Amino acid sequence: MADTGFVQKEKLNDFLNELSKDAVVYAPCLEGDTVIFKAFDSGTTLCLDRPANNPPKLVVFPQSETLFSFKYKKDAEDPRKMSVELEANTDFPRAIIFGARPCDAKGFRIYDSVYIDTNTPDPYYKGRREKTMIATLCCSAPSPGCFCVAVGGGPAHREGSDVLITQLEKGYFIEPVTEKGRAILNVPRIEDGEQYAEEAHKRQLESHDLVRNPFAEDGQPKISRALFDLDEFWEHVVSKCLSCGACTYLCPTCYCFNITDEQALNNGERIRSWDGCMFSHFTLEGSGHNPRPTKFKRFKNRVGHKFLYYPEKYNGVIACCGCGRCIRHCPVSVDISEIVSYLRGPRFEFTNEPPESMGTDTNSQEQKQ
Amino acid sequence: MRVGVFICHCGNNIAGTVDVAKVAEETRKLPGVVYATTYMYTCSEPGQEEIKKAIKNENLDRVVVSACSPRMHELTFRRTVEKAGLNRYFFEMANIREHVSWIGENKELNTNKAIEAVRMAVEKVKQNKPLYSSSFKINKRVLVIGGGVAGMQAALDCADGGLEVLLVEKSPSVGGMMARLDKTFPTIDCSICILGPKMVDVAQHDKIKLYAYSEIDEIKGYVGNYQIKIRKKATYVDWTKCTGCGTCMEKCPSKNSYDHFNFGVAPTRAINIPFPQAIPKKAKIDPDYCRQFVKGKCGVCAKVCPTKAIDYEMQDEVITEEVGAIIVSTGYSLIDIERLPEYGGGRYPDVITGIQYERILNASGPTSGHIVRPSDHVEPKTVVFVACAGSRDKSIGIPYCSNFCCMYIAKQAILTKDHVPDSQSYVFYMDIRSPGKGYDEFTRRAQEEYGVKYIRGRVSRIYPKGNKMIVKGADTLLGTQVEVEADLVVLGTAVISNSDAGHMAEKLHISYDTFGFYVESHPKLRPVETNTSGVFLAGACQGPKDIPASVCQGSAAASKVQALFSKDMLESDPAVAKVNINACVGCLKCVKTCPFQAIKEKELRDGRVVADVIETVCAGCGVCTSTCPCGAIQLQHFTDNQLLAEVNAICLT
Amino acid sequence: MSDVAARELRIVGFLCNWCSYGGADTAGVSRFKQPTDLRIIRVPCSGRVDPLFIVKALLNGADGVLVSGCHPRDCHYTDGNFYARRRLEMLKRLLPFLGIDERRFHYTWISASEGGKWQQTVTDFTKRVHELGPLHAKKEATP
Amino acid sequence: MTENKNPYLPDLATVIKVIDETPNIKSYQVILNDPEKMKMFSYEPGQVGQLSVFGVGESTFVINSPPTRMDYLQFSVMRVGEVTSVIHELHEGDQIGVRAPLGNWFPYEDMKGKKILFIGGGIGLAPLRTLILFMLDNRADYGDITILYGSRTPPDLCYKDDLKEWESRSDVSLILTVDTEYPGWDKRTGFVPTVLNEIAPSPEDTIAITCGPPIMIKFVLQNLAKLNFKDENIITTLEARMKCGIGICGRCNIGSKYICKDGPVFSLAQLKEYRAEI
Amino acid sequence: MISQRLREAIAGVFSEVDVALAYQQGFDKLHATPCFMTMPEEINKLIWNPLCVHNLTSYLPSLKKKKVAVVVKGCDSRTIVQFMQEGLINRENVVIIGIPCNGVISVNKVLHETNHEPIEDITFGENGEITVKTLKGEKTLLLSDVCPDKCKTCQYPTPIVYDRLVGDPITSDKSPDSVYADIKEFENKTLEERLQYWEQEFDRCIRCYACRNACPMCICQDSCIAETRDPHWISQRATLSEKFMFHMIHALHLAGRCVECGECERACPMGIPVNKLKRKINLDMKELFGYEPGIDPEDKPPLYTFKVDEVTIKEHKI
Repeated sequence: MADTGFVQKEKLNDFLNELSKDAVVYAPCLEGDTVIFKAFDSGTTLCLDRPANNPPKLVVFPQSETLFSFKYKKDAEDPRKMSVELEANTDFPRAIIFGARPCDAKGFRIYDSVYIDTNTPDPYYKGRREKTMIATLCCSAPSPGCFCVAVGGGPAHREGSDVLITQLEKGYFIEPVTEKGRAILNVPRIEDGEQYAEEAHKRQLESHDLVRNPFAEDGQPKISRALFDLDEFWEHVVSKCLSCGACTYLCPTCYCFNITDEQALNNGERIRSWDGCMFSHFTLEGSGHNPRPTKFKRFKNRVGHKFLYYPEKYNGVIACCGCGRCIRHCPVSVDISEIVSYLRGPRFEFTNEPPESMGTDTNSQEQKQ
Repeated sequence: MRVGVFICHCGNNIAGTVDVAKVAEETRKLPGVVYATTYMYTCSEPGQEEIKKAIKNENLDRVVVSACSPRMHELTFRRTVEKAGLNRYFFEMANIREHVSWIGENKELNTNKAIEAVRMAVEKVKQNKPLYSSSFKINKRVLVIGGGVAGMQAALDCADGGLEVLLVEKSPSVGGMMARLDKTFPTIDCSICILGPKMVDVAQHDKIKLYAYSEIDEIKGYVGNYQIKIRKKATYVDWTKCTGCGTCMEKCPSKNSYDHFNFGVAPTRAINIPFPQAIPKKAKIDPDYCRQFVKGKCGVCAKVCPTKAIDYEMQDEVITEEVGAIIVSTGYSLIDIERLPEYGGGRYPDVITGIQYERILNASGPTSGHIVRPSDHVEPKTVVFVACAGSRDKSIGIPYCSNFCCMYIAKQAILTKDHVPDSQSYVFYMDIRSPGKGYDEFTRRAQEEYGVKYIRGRVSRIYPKGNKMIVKGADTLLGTQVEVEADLVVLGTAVISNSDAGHMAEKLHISYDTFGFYVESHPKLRPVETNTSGVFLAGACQGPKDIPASVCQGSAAASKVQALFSKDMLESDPAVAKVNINACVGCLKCVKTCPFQAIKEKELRDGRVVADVIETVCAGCGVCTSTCPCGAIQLQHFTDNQLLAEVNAICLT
Repeated sequence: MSDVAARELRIVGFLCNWCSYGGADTAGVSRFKQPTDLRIIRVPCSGRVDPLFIVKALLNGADGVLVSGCHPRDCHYTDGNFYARRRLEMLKRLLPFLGIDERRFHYTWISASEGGKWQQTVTDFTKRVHELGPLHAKKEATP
Repeated sequence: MTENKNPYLPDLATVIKVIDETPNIKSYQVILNDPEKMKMFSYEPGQVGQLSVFGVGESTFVINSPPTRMDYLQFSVMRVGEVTSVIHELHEGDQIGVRAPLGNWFPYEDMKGKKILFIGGGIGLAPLRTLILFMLDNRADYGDITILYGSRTPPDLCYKDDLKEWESRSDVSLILTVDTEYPGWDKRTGFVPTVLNEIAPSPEDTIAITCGPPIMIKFVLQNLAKLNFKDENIITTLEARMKCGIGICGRCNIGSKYICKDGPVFSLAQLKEYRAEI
Repeated sequence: MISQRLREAIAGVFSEVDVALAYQQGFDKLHATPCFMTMPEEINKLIWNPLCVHNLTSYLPSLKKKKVAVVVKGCDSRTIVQFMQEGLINRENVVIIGIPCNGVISVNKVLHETNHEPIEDITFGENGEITVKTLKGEKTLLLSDVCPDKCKTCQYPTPIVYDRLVGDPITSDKSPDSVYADIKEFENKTLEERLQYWEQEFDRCIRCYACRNACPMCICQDSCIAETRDPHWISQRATLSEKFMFHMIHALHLAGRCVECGECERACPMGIPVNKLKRKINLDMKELFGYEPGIDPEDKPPLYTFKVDEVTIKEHKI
């Protein structure tokens, strides 16, 4: 069997239809002007030109899912007696994420440490993750805001992917990264990719240098703990934050969730749903006390979690994949990479000029009215 | 949670068309329900005992009774569960009688509907929270609005019971309609002779404070604590100086003023005392006719007044009073004769109304009791009375009976014969309504002893012919057309509500019916209460009624106030709005929409501004709850979660 | 029960305690026969009815919603139904924009004495909702 | 908890007894429905459990009965929010869910031979109770045991039967206080931190364990420092809004530590290291 | 140079305020971002051009206790008027620096025009022409083609309230009838089409609440009933009906209050036309009560008041 494969451009839809035969294929699809990951079928319009607005994390970690259902059973003879039955399903259908970006795929690795490599693995995540093959499309050019190379990734980074796909003139070069990924070579409509390997690998390298690295110098985020612990710093850099959940919900690595019960008469479910650390209610206690009452404290925790706490726990790995979605889609353009670059410290100058990536010559942008 | 459900057969009222056993069986399957049973009459004493027993034995913490309308028995059962140790708000009712068994014909569908109604009640009761009333002090003063016979009776009864009474009368004297009557049926005794002493009592009672020629501007507050703004209208006579001597009235050069008291039978002076027995007996100027006001010069009364009481510069004065209860006895009006074009619509001077005829009959009236017709002051020999002039006439929007016209027409016919022995009276009537004690005998006497000719039929037209009025009508008993040549026609005009009854109701927060009459709490069992606690009704403002009925209601309302005031403290209804200060964002939209100004802003210690409900002022409408975007202000017992539980019980199944 | 459910549609009624609930009681006392689809939720005042309750009901399974309060000027709480009138009219106009037939929602004023009007309203509204059919049938077909 | 178990799935359990502790605190004695599981159930003093009322949700409570008395698991619940309000409506025989044990525990091995000073306020006595009863059941292992406990008013004192017993024991010294004078109260008055200063215990060879409302903990820690207790010898338990109970859902962290998994028991030295805001 | 005059205007009031809200360049050439200036030297960061899309007044309620200078466009000024109507700000604590505006860009529309290529540079010409440079080359666009829909029908290019006006007032040359043309057009669709439309749009919602948090009139923020259990209006399930319900909550809470700044729609990362429902309600409010939000500070939002006789509301017959 060949080691790599190739799918002609015009055969891509057919190829995806083949893939759909024994798995649900999630692919970036166009809805209006929005690209979203959703189940691919004949009615959807594939869009591989740019990263999807949302990451494919929903495939393995749905926006909401049932942890278990419960049923109150009344004794037929004695209404005073009521028992509960619980039922949990951790058996999931096969799925394929087609057209994730390397940052998206890397996001799953951030999840894995928390959800799988622990003494209490999460059966839902794990169940879906094991049943999901991730076929990643290398980025040919960066999108506004992205900075994967600054957090250990890159436009052709393989971590987290089962298959790497490189878009070439005539079609898609497909190389398995994991054992699971090798299965893709057996799908009909795929041809041997060997003749395209060289061009593809060249392509993969090319785009790397186009990606910005906001962390200048050595290109690694560094955090001054003194500055990090300074409330005024956060008050200054996040005053414009609206405290919404766009950044966390679009983040391929944000994995926080909420658990709530819903019940209708005798039946109900315990539901897990996405939650975000930028929401006030996230940490709000029943008594009304809130340990993170302000958006400053919440933002500090979010940055801290990604760049301090997670690395502290998991061998220095940064819990940010640099996809740039939180920057691109932030309603007020809060830029986490900028904030982290400020955090180099040791002393934060409030009058700091913006980092180089930002326009300094604002006069040239004048609207001549 | 341990909910107990009691499903009432209501004899056959419910069980006849609802399979109550099936309802109980299905109810037992609901989570939280540990007990469900059926009972023949749950509201009966043993039925209530059954509930109490089950609360004890089954350790119930919430109760649902599925029976009749909560408007009927909610309070009954709340007391029952309270006696068994539960908070009275851990109770809900499912109405499966008025809303199910009585209106649905299919037993299967009815049963299903009843099951769902119970399910809704169970889901709601599970969301119920215990609520506790707080008690507050009562201001033991009572306001009586309207000084007619009902209002005076109420005021006197209250005052005799030791309560302080404010009696507000909008005209210059108390007495109302009864003071205008000549005699009363069926005893033919002199109206003012029996009313006069009462009027004097009102004036002299040291517990009664009379505000004559005054109106209610504003009513704020709630049962036990009302703030009233009373407008004392300008009389242009300083009543502290006026002795009621009448000199001003004699000398007043403006002799063509409209006489409100006499319903315009004859003119009066611009400064006048309405009638000899007026209480207070004080003069007042009618600025619409007074030359000093109309022309800017005159000043005769000021000159002649021996006590220098005249004050042309007098302004209305607004006084604030505080009371704990209000009796509304604002009386009635009569339909404007112009609305009856077939009877001449006011164009013919010799077609007059019953009340005008009362004044003509009255010895202290404008004609000193001599019956003369308005056009030529000649004594009429043929008098035609037309009953139901406007009453029971859907075409002009008065479908109801005016209650007392039949009786006063009989009385007036009798009196006519007394005054003018050679006269003949005719009465056109639709039905003779005389159900009171001695009433029917009275109408028979009119016919049998006084020879009054009763013609059953409607009058179709009245028109003049020479100096006579032709009254054309049908005699439905004989089946013929009748024409009577009359010297004088008296219309028993329909009783209607006061033109400002609606405004008054809005000030009082009480409801009124299509015709402007105030609505009692229950037509049979709570005839003088309104749905606003602390406000009671007496007299014809609630619907047309005669003197004995009005007096009865006056006394009844007074006794209700006495009962209310028998305690020093009142319990507030805890089903009022409550603010969750953690959720309140201080937008204060609730403050803007509250119909009762029961919400104000409050600053917390941390500087946050939140809404704050004045519990005793809140009436529990819930407008604030549906206004509040963040669900921070919740009407207790009808919270979002309670209503959502009901919605879900219907929809999510 | 299921065949019963099949014959009936889900109609939710929000009735103010003082007028319309009383009107429904009056209809009951007068034995004015009505269709059985309606389920009544008692609220103190039509002003308590947040339009969101109606939306919630329609989105979650109701085929029709009826709101009834005291006649304007006749509100037990003086102004409650005046607020209700504006809010409910707003919703009435919004529903078709969402693709929900506005005929599935009706609001009216019925006094405690108008048992006959209540009977007529329930009968007519139920009939209309039946003519429109179930709101949610389409979705059930495609789970 | 075994490797393959679904960590979100509670064990079904039955409330066997409800005890009214104070006007707003009730204790629940609970047994797992599966007798085998109940028999095998093991935990350490200080560990917590998540109680479920299915349809409403979960909330975290310390198991306040000691592992040395395994007839039932006891949890004490103060009514503050949605879940606790519903728990307060539970009756004997009602079905609930239990996920336990979760979190870490008091380092009782390290405390052997030492003098122990318990400082509790209100429902904060719950975690301390577990350890107190555990130590009393292993009395010989520990030195002097002093318990300083306070609440707002006398009716607000939890575990009144235990307090009576401890008071009567010669090997425990119990100091009770309420915030202000109260009819019939003849013991101390004053806030717990103030009383702590008054009794001024020696830090020598002593471990101080404190739990109570945040404001009390804050001042107790300050006062203990003034009394020269070392940070390592001051132990407290923390609370936060918790959901998953296994260190994933992200809300109860102090820096990289999760109260639900790495806590709730921390020494003051640890908290300082994690830069917790106390 | 409007930017320069704006800087001067802000410098002129800087000493009177605790913070000044204006715009600075964002993370790339296509984005401006709000800036909170507390120190005079920061004023140099300030920019003014068609990238300045944000409605800065959204921040005012949260800064109620502070003295704030804020840069507002005509559309943004309606928010301030609405705040005044509802008593949500202390007017005396706000210094309004008004700027007459010929329109801003829609980032999404520019990106659409450039096939979502990263923008290397963007310059704005005098007559509304925009030159965009991407890796693929240069392209000239017209502001009128890439502005948000609200600019196309803008009736208030000059702020309604302000303390200082930077630049000369502009009068609108857009027909008032055009404002709700899209709403009326949508109403030509069949009921089924409309329902389908909303179902497809709302299905994308991820309930990140960006629309809510960006909305200046969404005053509840942390207390939003989309997340509470008491009251428990909606669950956290990501089902269509729950998403639908959330958007209904949003729309109904803004009924007669929405100033149509479009921030909700701009903020939505999933491209949902969130503003449409509110604009439909506004149209009805205008027809029913002659009310337009954010125009007259003395006005009252129509759902917080009433008339005893509502001549425009007819009784409905079944």
